[in-house]
Amino acid sequence: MDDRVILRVGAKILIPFILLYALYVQFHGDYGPGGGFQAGVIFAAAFVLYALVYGLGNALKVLPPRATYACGALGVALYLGVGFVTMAMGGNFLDYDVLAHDPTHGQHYGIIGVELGVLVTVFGVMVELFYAFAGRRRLDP
Amino acid sequence: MLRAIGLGVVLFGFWLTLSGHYTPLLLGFGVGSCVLVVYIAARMEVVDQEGVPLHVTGRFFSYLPWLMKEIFVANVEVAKVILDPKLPISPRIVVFHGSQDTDLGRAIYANSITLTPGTITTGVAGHEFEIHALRAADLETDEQQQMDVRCTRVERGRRERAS
Amino acid sequence: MFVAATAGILVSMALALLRALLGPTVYDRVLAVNTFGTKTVLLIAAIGFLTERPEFLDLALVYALINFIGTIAVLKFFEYGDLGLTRRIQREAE
Amino acid sequence: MDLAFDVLIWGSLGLGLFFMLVGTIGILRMPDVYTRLHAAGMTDTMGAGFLLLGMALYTVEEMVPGHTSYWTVLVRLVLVYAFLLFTSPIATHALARAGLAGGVEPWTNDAEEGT
Repeated sequence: MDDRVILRVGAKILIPFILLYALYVQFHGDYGPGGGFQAGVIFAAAFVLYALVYGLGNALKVLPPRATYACGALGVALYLGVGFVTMAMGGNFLDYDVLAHDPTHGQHYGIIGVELGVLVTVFGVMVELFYAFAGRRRLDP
Repeated sequence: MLRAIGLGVVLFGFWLTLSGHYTPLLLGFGVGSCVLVVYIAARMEVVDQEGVPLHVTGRFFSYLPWLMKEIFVANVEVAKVILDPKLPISPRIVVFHGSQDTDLGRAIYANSITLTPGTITTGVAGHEFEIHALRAADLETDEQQQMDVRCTRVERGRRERAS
Repeated sequence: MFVAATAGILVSMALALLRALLGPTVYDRVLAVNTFGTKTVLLIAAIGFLTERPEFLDLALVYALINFIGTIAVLKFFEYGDLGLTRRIQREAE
Repeated sequence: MDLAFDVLIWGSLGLGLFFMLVGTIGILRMPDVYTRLHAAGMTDTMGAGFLLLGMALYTVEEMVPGHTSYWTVLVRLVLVYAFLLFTSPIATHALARAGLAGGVEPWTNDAEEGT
């Protein structure tokens, strides 16, 4: 008999909303407190909750360590990519103004791209750190 | 599949209430975010009867006012106990019988018990609810019976019988 | 009026910290830290209103979330000595 | 109108602080973890509830109706309370269960009462 009913049902209902809240924080960085770093942490927190309630095994099935490594690298690539695109378009590194005809829009798109990179990297590294800690056992059981 | 769409719609509603900025760009991000979250939720296998309990939502919200009233009454009771210089408590652990048939119903009942100060669910096994009570006298009231009946009603509606 | 609210919350936070210091078991401390967290959430909200910046409520929500997950994580560690394992679910899978 | 609103706001905030402080006193006075959990629950339910209700009333009084931030603030207050109501019993239950699993015996005064 599984007596973790309360935790399991609670986590099930909560997790999608936490994930969406993270993405809300991500995309509303312009208007309130928020941005890539915080969003990445909240997004990772949803996975941590999942791993705590359903066990590390299930979490590893949903998001294998290879995927977290990939996330860590992909985010940095995205960040650099935005930088190189601006250079290719004739500006300086991360000079967003050249991304669109109107510098304000250019700034906007550039920042969205860079913040997305931050989100992906922070998320990947956070989950990776959790996996590393969760795999360890306490010495005095 | 229907549940996944339902979850998506609920999440998009959540996004709209949070956002407050209705430009095409942000609405587009909202749709994208909802699709991503539903995909991850599906991978986590949390999109099911328990994870997306759309069938009980309406009944749950009609149960909520009664629960809030109970919570308030119980709070006043416990406040009196705490402020009493003699601290008149007689804590003990008892076992209740809950008539809920699904884990979702059990979770609602167990959380309702915990939310009303004076009783805490310490364990659930089938129809047995292990409860730590602050004062044994509080347990023999109609409210506890009523809470069980009302939670079961939330779980399966007034007329539906458990099959 | 939010000055009064903030002051009241701070007083009860201090009292909660006292319980965290007194213990005696680890569960008492976790309990104290958990209520301390709830009060922090309310403090953030009250300070948001005090400074006329209600965007602070977003932070309050995030803090409530982290507080909850943190409590669950600490309890899990003390129950199983491990963050990754769920004994019963694991046993079911086998 | 304004005065009535102010009284309501003060009343809500005051009630919230009252329940919160009583809950905290309970945490200090109660004899063991399980009984303290009952007191801690008061902070999460009514203490937070009335404080946030007071803030919501303040928002209704102060903000210009129709202005967007008016709604977003109210929505967030409701969300914070919903989140607290949702997670508080789960955390309390987890704490009680971990305590029992960890071998902390519940305190009783049955012996004193002679039952």
